[in-house]
Order: sequence, then C-alpha cells, then structure tokens
Amino acid sequence: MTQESSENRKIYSLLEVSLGIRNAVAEAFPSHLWIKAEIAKLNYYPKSGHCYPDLVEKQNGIVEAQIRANIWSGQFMQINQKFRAVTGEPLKDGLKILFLARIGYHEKYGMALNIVDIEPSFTLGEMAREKLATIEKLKKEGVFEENKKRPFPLLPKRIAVISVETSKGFSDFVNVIQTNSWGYEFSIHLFPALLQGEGAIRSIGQQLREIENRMEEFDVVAIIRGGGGDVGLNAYDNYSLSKAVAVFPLPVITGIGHSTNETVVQMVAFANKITPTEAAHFLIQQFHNFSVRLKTAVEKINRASTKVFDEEKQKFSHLLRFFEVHTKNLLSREAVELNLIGKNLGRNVSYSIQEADNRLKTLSAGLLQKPKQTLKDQQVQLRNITRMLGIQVRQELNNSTNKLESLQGKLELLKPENVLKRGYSITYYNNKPVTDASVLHQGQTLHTKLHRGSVEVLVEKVNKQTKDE
Amino acid sequence: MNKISYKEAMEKLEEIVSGLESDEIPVDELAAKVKEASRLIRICKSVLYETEEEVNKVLKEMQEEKPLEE
Amino acid sequence: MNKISYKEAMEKLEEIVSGLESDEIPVDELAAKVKEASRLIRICKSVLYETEEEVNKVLKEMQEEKPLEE
Amino acid sequence: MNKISYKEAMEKLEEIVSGLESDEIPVDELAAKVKEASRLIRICKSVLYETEEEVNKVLKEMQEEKPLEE
Amino acid sequence: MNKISYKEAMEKLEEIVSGLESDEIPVDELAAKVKEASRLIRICKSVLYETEEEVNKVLKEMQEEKPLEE
Amino acid sequence: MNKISYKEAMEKLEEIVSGLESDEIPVDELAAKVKEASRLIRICKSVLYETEEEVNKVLKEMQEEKPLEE
Amino acid sequence: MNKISYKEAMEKLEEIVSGLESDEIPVDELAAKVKEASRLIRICKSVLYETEEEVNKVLKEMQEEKPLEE
Repeated sequence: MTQESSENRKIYSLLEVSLGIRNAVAEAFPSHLWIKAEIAKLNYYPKSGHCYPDLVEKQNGIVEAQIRANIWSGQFMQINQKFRAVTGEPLKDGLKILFLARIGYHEKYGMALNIVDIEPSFTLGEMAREKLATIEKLKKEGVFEENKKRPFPLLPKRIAVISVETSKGFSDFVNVIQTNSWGYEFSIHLFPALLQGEGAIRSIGQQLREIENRMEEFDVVAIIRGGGGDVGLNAYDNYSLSKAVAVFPLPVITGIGHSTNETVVQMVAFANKITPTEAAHFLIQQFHNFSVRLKTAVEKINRASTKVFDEEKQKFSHLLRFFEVHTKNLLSREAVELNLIGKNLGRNVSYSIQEADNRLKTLSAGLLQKPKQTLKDQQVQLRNITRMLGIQVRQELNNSTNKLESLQGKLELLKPENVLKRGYSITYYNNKPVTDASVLHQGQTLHTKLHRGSVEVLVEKVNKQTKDE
Repeated sequence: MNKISYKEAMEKLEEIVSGLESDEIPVDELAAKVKEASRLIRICKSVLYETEEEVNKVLKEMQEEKPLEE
Repeated sequence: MNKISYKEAMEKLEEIVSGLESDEIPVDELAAKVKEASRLIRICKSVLYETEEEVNKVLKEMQEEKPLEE
Repeated sequence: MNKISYKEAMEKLEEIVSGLESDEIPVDELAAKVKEASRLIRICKSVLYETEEEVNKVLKEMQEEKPLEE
Repeated sequence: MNKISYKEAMEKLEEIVSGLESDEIPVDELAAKVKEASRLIRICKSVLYETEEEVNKVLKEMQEEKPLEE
Repeated sequence: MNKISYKEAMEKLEEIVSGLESDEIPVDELAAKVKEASRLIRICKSVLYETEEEVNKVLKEMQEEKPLEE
Repeated sequence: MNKISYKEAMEKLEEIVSGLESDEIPVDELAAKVKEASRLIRICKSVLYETEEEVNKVLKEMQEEKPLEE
C-alpha cells in the first residue's frame, strides 16, 4: 500500500482503513475474551499508572504470536494487587497470565488488548508447572544435588557476592560480615547483577560464568538480593539459572528473600539462607566452627599437656615414695636379719659352751667315781687275798698236822710194845730175833720177850715150815 | 594453595592433639609438638583474623621456616 | 647430663624399680642405685620442667595473641 | 675395714652361725669366731646405717628440690 | 700352761676317763692320771670360762651398740 | 720298800696265794711266805691309801673350784 | 737239831713208817726206828707249831692293822 500505486486503484485514507479495521475487530470480537499469553514486557509506567504489556506466545522458545496490551491505571492497581496477593509475584515480564480482555483497535495506536482482569491462579499454576519442570529436569540430569555435594571450605573467607551494590540486602550482608565483633576477616568481591525479573537469569548467569573463570580466587558464592520484597522471585525457578547454580563448582549460598515457596535456585544452592543477614551469619558461623575447633585444639593441648605433666609429676612422687618405702623395708629387713643372726649367735655360742661344760662335767663325774671305785675294788681284792692267804695257810698247816698225826698214829700201832700187848712176843737167840725155826736146834736156850717181862725158853723141837704157810 | 595449607594445618593440628590425648607423644617430643601445634594454630588463626594478603604473608613465612609436609 | 632422653631415663628408673621390687639389688649397691635413681629423676624433672616452661610459654603466647572466641 | 662387702660379710656370718649350729667350731676358736661375727655384724650394721643415711639424704634432697609447680 | 688347746686337753681327758672306765690304768698311775685329768679339766674350764667371758663381753657390746631401727 | 709297784706286789701276792692253793709251798717256807705276803699286802694297802688320799685331795680340789656359771 | 728241814723230816718219817708197814724192818731194829720216827715227829711238830705261831702272829698283825676305809 504505497503511495506509488494510487492511480488505478481506490485509495483509502489511513483513517478510513483504520476505522474499517476498528469496526471489523469490534464486529469479530464483540465481547471480552479470556486469553492466555506470556508477558514479554510489562511496560508499566508508574507516572501515569498505565501499563502496556507486550504479550507473546512462544513455542519452543520461538515467538509465534505477539500483541500489545494495555491495562489502564484504574484497573492495574487492583489487578496487580490481587495478582500479587495470590502468586507472590507482581505482574512482570515473563509471566504467563490468563486475562480477560477486549480486543480493540485504535486508529492511532493500533491493535491492543485492553486487559480488564487477570486470573492470578493460572499464573500460579503455570509458575508451579514451570518450577516442577525445572526440578524434574535437573533431577533427571542428576545435577539437582550437585552444589550441595560441593566440599564446603573450612573457612569461606573469600566470598564472591552476586548482588546489587546499592541494595539494602547487599549492604546488610556486608555490614554483618565486616562488623562482626570477633574480628573475622573476610574478603568480599561484588559481582553486580540484576536480581529480579527475567533479566536476572541472564545477568546472574553471566556473573556466575565470570566467577567460574576466576574460581581459584574464591571460596564461596553468595547470591544476595535484598529490599525487593517477595516479588520477582520466579526467575529463580528458571531452569537455566537453576542449573547454572546447581552445577556451579563452588558452593553457592543464597540470601534472596523471604519466600514461603522456595525457589529452585534456593533448593539447589549449597545453602539457602533466606535473608542476606542470615547468609552472612551462616558464613560467620563457619568461622565460628573453625574457631571452635581451634579453641578445642588449644584446650586439648593445654589439658593433655597438663595431664602429661601431672601424671609425670605423680610418677615422680610415686617413685620417691617407692624408693623411700622400699629401701626402708629392705634395710629394716636386713636389720632384723642381722639382729636375728646376733641373737642366734648368742644362743648358739651359749649352747656350745653349755655343751662343752656338760661334757666336761660328765668327764669330771666319771673322774670322781671311777678312781674311787677302782680303789675300792682293789681293796676288796686285797682283802680277799688276805683272807685267802689266812685260809690257805691254815689249811696247809692243818694238812701238815693231820698228816703228821696220821703218821704218828701208824707209828704207834707199829711200836713193838703195842704188838706185845696184844699177845705177841719176840724170841731172841744170841740177842737176835728169831724169825726162822730152821735155824734153831733143839736144846738151845732162847730169850722171849713178852709184853710184861721175859722168859728163858728151851727149844724142844724144831718144826721146819715153809714160808708160805 | 592457601586452602590446602590451612586445611592441612588444621588436620595436622588435630592429629597432634589426638596424639597428645592418646599419650603417644613422649615427653621428650612434647615441647616440639606443642610448638608445632602453636605454629599450626597461628596459621589457622591468621586465616580467621588476617586479611588475605596478610594470610599469604604468614603462610609464606611459615613455609620458609619449615615446610608443613613432613 | 641431659644427653639421656626422658624416655631412656624413665626406662632406667623402671629398671631400678623392678630390680628393687624383685630384691635383686644387693645392699652394697642400694645407695648407688638410689643415687642413680635420684639423678635420673632429677634429669626427668629437669626435662619435664623445661618442657612445661616451654609449653606454658607457647600456650600463653597463643592465648595472648588475639584469643579465640566463640 | 669396709673392704668387705655387705654380701660377703653376710655370707661369712651365716657360715659362722651354721658352723656354730652344727657344732663344727672348736671351743678354742669360739671366742675368735664370735668376735669375728661381732665384727661382721658391726660392718653390716654400719653398711646398713650408712646406706640408710645416704638414701635418706638423697631422698630428702629429692624432696627438697624445688618441686615442679603443680 | 695354756699351751695345750681345749681340743687336745679334751682328747687327753677323754682318753684318761675312758682308760679309767675300762680299768686299763694301773693303780700305781691312778693318782698321776687323776691329777693329770684334774689339770686338764682345770685347763678346759679355764678356757671355757675365758671363752664365755669373752663371748659375753662381745655379745653385750653387740647389744649395747645402738641398734638399727627396725 | 716302795720300790716294788702295786702291780708287782699284787702279782707276787697272787703267786703266793696260788702257790698255797696248789700246796706247792713247803711248810718250812710257809711262815716266810706269809710274812712276805703280809709285807706285800701292806705295800699294796699303803699304795692304795696314798693313792686314795691323793685322788681325794685332787677331787676335793676339783669340787671346790668355782664352777662355771650356768 | 733244827738242821733237818720239815720236809726232810717228813720224808724220813714217811720212809720209816712205810718201812715199818712193809715189815721190812727186823724187830730188833724196830725200836730204834720207832724212836727215830718219834724224834722226827717231834721235830715236825715243833716246826709246825712254830710256823703256826708265826703265821698267826702275822695274820693277827695284819688284822690289827688299821683297815682301809670303806
């Protein structure tokens, strides 16, 4: 419809066409319609209070339809308030909404949807659906817990903060950290970023990549958002941002606001600390923990070394006591033994002397008795000999006397006188006794001696006889 | 490098402490061990209380004195 | 005199103690043994005392530095 | 006089006592033996006494030494 | 007179006494033997007495000596 | 007269008595023998008497000596 | 008269008596022999008597001597 083709054709004025379109549209869409679309850009003008959202419909991220809309200031306040009350988000870029609108065409301003009402529960459902999808996808990819599994540094000393320098949240965070009364020294490096709305996803993502490039310089990342109230948080349910946080090589701490409904970023972050102050305290707490370990170590060293000293000293006093007791025991035992030996010695010597004395006494006693006995025996023997001598001598004398008397007796008998007395006589011839008749002759005178007196005898006859007669 | 240093320092410190607690450290070595512990504690404290540059200085000094790795 | 270590000194002491306990030490050697024990105890005490001094110094230094707080 | 050790003196003493007990010592030598025993006992006592003195001295010294602070 | 030992004296004495007991000593020698025995007894007694005196003295001295504490 | 010992005297005496017992001594010598015996007896008695005197004296002396204390 | 001993006298006497008993002596000598025998008897008797006297005297003397104490 350019100017050059105006000769052969019916030429409409722009207004005519525009009015025609307006009528056609009014005819085609006589009443309000419930439409769902995504707010590409809210285009809220606070001064006028009017809002001119750009609405789109995307498929696989590609814009398939787009239209302008307007919410007049009279309605916007009410709608926005209601929306916010239900979804926890203000109307903002990127939201999917279900709205009641009149399709209108304005000659001057073109096609526009005049939004008169928005159904917040739809957006809520959409947001929830999107959030769920993000969670499921992250889980499916196995990265949901990844950041939580990052080793947390003993001391999160070097903090990369993603925040807005001028925000209350950031200043709260820095304030808590820097004015900690324990003197912990942190080093904070701010990586400024948008923290709300659609822009936050890209902005935060960018800064995360920047931090990752300088990873060695930092211990931990803190995403700090503050002052913005509860609104504008659904960017944190965004898949790409959530994933970026989830797979981030350093632990990420979030302090992005009070939300009854945790965002995915908060879920996957290493630690979700709601407020910047809490995040700061969390970090300080790590210092405390470290400090406690140190303090415990010092105390333990103190205690253990004191214990060692006490025990060793105790050992010394035990040793001292041991030596005291033991040597005393040993010495007194020896002393007892010595005294015992002394006593035994005395007793044994006395015994030996006593024994010797007894032996001597026995010998003395023997000496006292035996010689006397010997002498007595000798006396007895001597007396016996004397007696024997007397007896023997007398015996001898008696024997001799007896023998003599016996001889004398015999002699008496043989005396001639005694023979004659018994009648025998002796006849002599020539003074010789006659014993043989044969020597005699008759007539001889013989002299015969009798016991008393004698006679003269004449031989008358001789009888010769043999001797044997 | 810093991270490793103070972490190692803490581990060594706690090793020494548990050695002390289990009476494994002879009296002869006690002073040396406690000194070593003190050195390690200083490293750890420096991380707590000093600025990054100061910490690096302390660690550098310490490592020049005696390396942590034994 | 401090050439001997605390541990060695203690071992020698314990040797003497067990000798005394088992009555293996003749009276003649008792005084010498007790003297030796005294010497060893003195050595040990001196080592312990020095160690304690040193340890206390280190611990004090440690506490005089910015103390750890909770 | 102290050339002889306590042990030797004790052995000699026991020899004398057992000699006495088994009546092996002739009366002629008795006094000499008892004198000898007395001398040995005196030696032993003196050794014991000296040992005790010395041990006590050592122990006292040990106790008087500046005790380690406890 | 004390040239002869107690032992010799005792032996001689025992010889005499056993001679006496077995009536081997003729009466002629009896008085001499008894005298000899008496002399020997006196010698022995004197030795014993002196020994006892001496022993008692030694023992008394021993007991008077400061006893070791027990 | 005392040239002859008790023993000889006794032997002679016994000879005489046994001579008497076996009638070997003629009456002529009897008186002389008896006289001789009497003399011998007297000698013996005298020896015994003197011996007894002496022995008694010795024994008395022995008993009068101070006995050993018991 | 005492020139002849008791023994000789006895022998002669016994000779005479036995001669008489064996009738070898003629009667005319008989008287002489008897006379001789009587003389011999008288001699013997006298010897016996004297001997007895003497022996008695000796024995009596012996008994009169102070007996040994018993």
